[in-house]
Amino acid sequence: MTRSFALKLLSALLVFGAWEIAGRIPVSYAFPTFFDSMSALFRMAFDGSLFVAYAETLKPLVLGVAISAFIGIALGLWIGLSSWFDWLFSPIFVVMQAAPLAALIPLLVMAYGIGLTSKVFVVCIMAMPVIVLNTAGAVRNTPQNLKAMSHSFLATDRDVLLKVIIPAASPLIFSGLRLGVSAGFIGAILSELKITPTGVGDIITFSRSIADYPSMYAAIFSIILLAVLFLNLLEKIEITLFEGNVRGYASD
Amino acid sequence: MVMPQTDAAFRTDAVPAEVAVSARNISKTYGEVEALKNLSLEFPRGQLTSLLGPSGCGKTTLLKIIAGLLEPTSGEIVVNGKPVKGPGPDRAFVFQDFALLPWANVLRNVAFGLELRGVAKSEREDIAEKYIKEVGLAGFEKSFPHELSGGMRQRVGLARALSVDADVLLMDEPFSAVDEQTRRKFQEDLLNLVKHENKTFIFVTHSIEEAVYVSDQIAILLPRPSRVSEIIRPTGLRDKDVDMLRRDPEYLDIVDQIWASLRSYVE
Amino acid sequence: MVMPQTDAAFRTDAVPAEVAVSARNISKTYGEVEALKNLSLEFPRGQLTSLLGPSGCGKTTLLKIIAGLLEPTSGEIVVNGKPVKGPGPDRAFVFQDFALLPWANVLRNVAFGLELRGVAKSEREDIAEKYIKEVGLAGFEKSFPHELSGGMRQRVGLARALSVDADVLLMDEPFSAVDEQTRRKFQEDLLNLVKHENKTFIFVTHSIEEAVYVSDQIAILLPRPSRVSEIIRPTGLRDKDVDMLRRDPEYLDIVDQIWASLRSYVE
Amino acid sequence: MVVFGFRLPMMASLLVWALLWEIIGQLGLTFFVPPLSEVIVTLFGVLPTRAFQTALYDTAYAFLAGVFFAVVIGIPVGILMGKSRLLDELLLPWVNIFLSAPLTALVPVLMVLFGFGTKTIIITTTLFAIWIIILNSRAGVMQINRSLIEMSRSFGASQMDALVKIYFWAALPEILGGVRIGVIRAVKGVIIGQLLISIVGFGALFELYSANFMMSHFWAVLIVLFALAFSISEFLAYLERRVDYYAASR
Amino acid sequence: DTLRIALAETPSDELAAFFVALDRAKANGLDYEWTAFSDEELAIQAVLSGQMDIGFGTPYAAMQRSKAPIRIIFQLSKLKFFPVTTKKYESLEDMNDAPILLHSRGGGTDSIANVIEEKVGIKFGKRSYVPGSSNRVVALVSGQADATIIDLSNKNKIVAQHPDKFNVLPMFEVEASDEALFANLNWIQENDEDVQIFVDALLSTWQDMSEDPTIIARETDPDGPIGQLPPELIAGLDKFYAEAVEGGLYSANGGGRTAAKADMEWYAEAGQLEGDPAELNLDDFWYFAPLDAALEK
Ligand SMILES: Nc1ncnc2c1ncn2[C@@H]1O[C@H](COP(=O)(O)OP(=O)(O)OP(=O)(O)O)[C@@H](O)[C@H]1O
Ligand SMILES: Nc1ncnc2c1ncn2[C@@H]1O[C@H](COP(=O)(O)OP(=O)(O)OP(=O)(O)O)[C@@H](O)[C@H]1O
Ligand SMILES: [Mg+2]
Ligand SMILES: [Mg+2]
Repeated sequence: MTRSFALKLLSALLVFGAWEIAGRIPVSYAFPTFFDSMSALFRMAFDGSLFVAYAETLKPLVLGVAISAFIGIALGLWIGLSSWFDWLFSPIFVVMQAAPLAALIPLLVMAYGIGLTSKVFVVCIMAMPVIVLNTAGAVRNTPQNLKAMSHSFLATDRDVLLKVIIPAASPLIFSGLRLGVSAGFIGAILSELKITPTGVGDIITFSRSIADYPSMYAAIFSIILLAVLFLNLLEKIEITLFEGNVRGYASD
Repeated sequence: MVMPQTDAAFRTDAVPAEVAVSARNISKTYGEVEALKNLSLEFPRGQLTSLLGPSGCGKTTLLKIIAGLLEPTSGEIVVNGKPVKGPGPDRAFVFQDFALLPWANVLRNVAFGLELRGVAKSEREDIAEKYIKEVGLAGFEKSFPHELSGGMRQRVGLARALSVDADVLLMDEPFSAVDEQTRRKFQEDLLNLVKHENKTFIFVTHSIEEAVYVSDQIAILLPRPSRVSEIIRPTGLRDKDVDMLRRDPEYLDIVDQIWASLRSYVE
Repeated sequence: MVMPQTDAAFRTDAVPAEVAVSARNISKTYGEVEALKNLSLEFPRGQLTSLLGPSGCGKTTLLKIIAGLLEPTSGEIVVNGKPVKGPGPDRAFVFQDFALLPWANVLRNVAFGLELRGVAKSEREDIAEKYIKEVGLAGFEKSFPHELSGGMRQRVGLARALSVDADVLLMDEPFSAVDEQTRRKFQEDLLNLVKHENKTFIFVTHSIEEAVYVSDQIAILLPRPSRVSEIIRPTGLRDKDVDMLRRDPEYLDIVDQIWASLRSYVE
Repeated sequence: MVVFGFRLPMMASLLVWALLWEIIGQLGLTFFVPPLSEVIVTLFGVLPTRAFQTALYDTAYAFLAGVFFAVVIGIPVGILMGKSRLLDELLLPWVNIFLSAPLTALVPVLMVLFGFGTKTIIITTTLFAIWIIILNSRAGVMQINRSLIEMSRSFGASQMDALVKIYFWAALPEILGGVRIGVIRAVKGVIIGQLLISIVGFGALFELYSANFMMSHFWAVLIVLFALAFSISEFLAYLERRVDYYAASR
Repeated sequence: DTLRIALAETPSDELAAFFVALDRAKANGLDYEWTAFSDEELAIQAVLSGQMDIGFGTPYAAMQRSKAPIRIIFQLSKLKFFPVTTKKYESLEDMNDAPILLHSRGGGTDSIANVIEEKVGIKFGKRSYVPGSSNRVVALVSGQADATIIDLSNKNKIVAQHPDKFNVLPMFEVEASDEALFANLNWIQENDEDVQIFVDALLSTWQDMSEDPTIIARETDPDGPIGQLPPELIAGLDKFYAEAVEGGLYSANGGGRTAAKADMEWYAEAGQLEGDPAELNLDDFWYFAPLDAALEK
């Protein structure tokens, strides 16, 4: 653990160092240094504006991600289990994946207004397809002999689903969730950039329009930080839920 | 050692033993491969029946059909008078490839059958603990399958099947990976279950010696497409001293008889 | 039947047999579990050595260490005078769990060892065909592992190991899932290889009978943490008629001796 | 989907959805959804124009290049990460960061670093597609059966052999799943790139049509895009089905 | 070498005049290429970082804050925006406490709203931000909002499509720039010939257009980016430019010092420039030489 922490620290140092240097050259007037961005971040954190912004941003994000995770996994399981459902619905998710969201935003505004609903919708469109498609794929690949075993011990369909299919599919479900969550973050920001600038999206657009680049980068940095923390949390959940699935690395 | 065999033998001779499982005209083809062809066989209640036959002849297939895991291409299985439509609580299966959940530890794997039957956690773990001790895995409750040796994995699968306390036990080469010592113990345990709990065992093995020692009846299967070629009912062996059995002429005669009949069909 | 055993026995008695593989003070711990402890054992060239021991005592572990697949915690393995650093072309392995490529058919699986050694396609397929026939799987070249029975899968793994023609064959319960008939044939084939090609076999089995019949030496391992407790060298058995062996008092004496010594250590 | 023993192609269900669309369009609920028939007429009007063809070319080029890099880099990186602890510890935090970085917000940084041309659009496309490919390959490798690895080592497989002949194949069902999703995401990536970085290709058409409320034009281009995503996804699904025979018996 | 132009939107009818000017410049030997960016900020950043030569927009904040030596050389269009409301409101005075949709915080429409508040003496209610005039039109038409401020062409569209549903409230004149051309000072000085050709062409086009708006449609190259637009859009060019000229969207003399002064006041009021507008030095923001020279001719 300490070694992996040291490695993380080292690679972080390298990257931030490179950022600082690039900012000092500078590569561009629009590219602030690492320290400028961090001080902007601390300033926003201390005057509280960052937290106000996050209170705003997290609403559609958390709501959308939660909806996508629940409905997405459920739909994914269903699609993976029923060829009929697969036939009817997986094209929709392929289309959703491919839909150029940024161009569709006027449509969303039309349909759902400029409030929370359309932002939640954007987050869902971004997050759900990958969760659904990954889950469905993993379900199809559940080891046959384990299914036979649980049938012989009288598993109900629900048991097979909960106790065999889901644990066996969990590595892929979680990688789908990770992507879904991060896509949700993208969606939340995108909706704040494109539908109505509020929250962190507002900090980004506003500081960009007044050329306060350190604040803009600080906002981007903070959202990435948040997303990474969130993904780590997800990984912890995966490890505690499915301990035996972590069989380590093939090289060990 | 007590004498379960004599009981069974008695029953067989006097009143015909009640039939627990019967396979009627079972055929099974996998695409091109004809695994079973018109196989019929009866398994009396409270007795242990062994299936002996060349590798790939369809023993696993037959067991899975009895378990309700595979549909026969034709024919039907009747368990306790009812035709089999799928898996039931009256049958438990020991898998040839163990079929352990890789993400669950030994305790959970053994308790899994009970878990599926909705037994409460503390209760099923107590039962599982007991069977884990019984198969000699005490101390490995928290290990994961990939941390166990081959034989230990097999014993996990065995403990799982025993713990659900089913009427009919379908065992597909259940002792193939354990040492002779342990195997002997398990055989004894099986015989106790047959005698005291009136359980029905359907047992696949490749060891003629094992079959002769534990079985009430031995069904010898032909190579693919498989039918029953012969049924042998060893009697009066179980009451002998196990350690002396190896030199017992009666025992050796039966082994030789089976050996000869297997060979004649194979060659 | 010819008499390989007498040759070996002769060699052993007169000139000490050359050592092909030697394990020196091998210890291995997995986290908490101490599998092997200070185990030393020599495997003479051109002989078949069996490892007998309770399930979970560390036989697979020892084999994998010899193969160079696992690092011992301490001690070293010397093969043909050179310490083992990793896997080498001089050793081939038969895996307890078969380790077949599920995406490849029988032909490719059997040829896979040769493929990794860079043998041209047509050549390796010819060799593979030959061994597939030898293990009795002719006609199943195009089948995939999931379409085979347990014993058939095991034979694919066996054919793969044989086809690379290595000096030392490490076999982890190679016949556990095949019927006695086929097993007998394979045993004969092994003895031929030992005799005519001077190959060295290290063989894990749970069958005392099998060990006694095929081995030049039998190493009996203690339960975990494992050391060699005894080495038994059966002599003069292989020249007897196989079918009569079962009743041979000499054979039965050795079996009983091993049985007794295993039991004394286990209990 | 099999009906009466006949395998209905995946696409066929789109007909059901198309019908639904036509009905909604005919009902005239909203001017945003013109009837499908009208969209198709427009589509055939638009197809031969030079503006459309250049856009198609620009988009397809950036898309294919982006997917190419995502696949060629993503699969090996994912496999290596699943295989080696050191590499995984080094890279995983960054994979997570890039994965979670709101790419739209990162675009300014990308532009500073890579300029405004097709190059940046290709990079954006790659960034959309690559992470799922990496993560799925990694997940596939991490659940690989250890015996297979030991087997290949015991037969003297080199590192390269093991990668190409064991890891890749054992993880193939997951990898293909990842590539399929990655490719579909790349479609979105290329459009977002075209909209955010410099407005070219289909992105420009979308912007133009939506800004001027030319909804049937808008949907016509969208259909072309969906068709693109669909045919590629179907092709990969076909490959996935070809490895189905062993996916569930690993 | 080639002049690299950073547009802040995709070529559409509103850019037809600009492309006509580019064609004229090309005829005089100017070699150029253009890239369309999705918004003004990106175009500004592209010029700031030297990846583009000339950009489209009003980068006053960037000039003052990041101390980048960029200067405006030509005013392309004025901030002609129109308060459009549902029938609920009749005049600006009615808008006290009324919620309103604007482009973005600190953007042009936001500053217009500020100035309206000051001049009319009202206070708008909650300001919501929806980037893109067309998106705000959508919101208005679908009943998501009652009031917004949109640009000329969208105003015309909404009036044409829903003649009786919306009011366009009367507004005072605004002289400040919406779009202007800017570039790095160094670059301007090093490429003064190209810049001159370009500004000459722009000025002549703008002057010709203010006399006869139909020249734009006539001079548009059918194979150029405008000519390739859907025929529906091209058909509307004459009308668009007639209305634009009439509505005073373009100043025929390229803006110059008048525009610069108006900008100082406007953007200081809007919060994008700091300091007293009267004390700001115009030469820190504009570079008048090419425009002056063009006007001389
Ligand atoms: N990867 C591992 N992690 C932890 N413990 C392990 C691991 N592999 C093996 N062990 C332990 O090491 C001991 C020896 O295992 P090994 O597989 O060598 O036994 P074995 O003699 O081959 O048994 P069997 O006859 O059942 O195959 C066992 O107790 C097992 O639990
Ligand atoms: N899923 C399948 N698809 C195609 N053929 C199969 C399938 N499963 C089994 N078979 C074939 O059916 C035959 C019988 O297989 P089965 O597993 O029942 O044999 P078995 O008697 O259990 O053999 P063993 O003793 O080796 O385990 C074999 O020839 C095998 O090739
Ligand atoms: Mg079998
Ligand atoms: Mg073992």
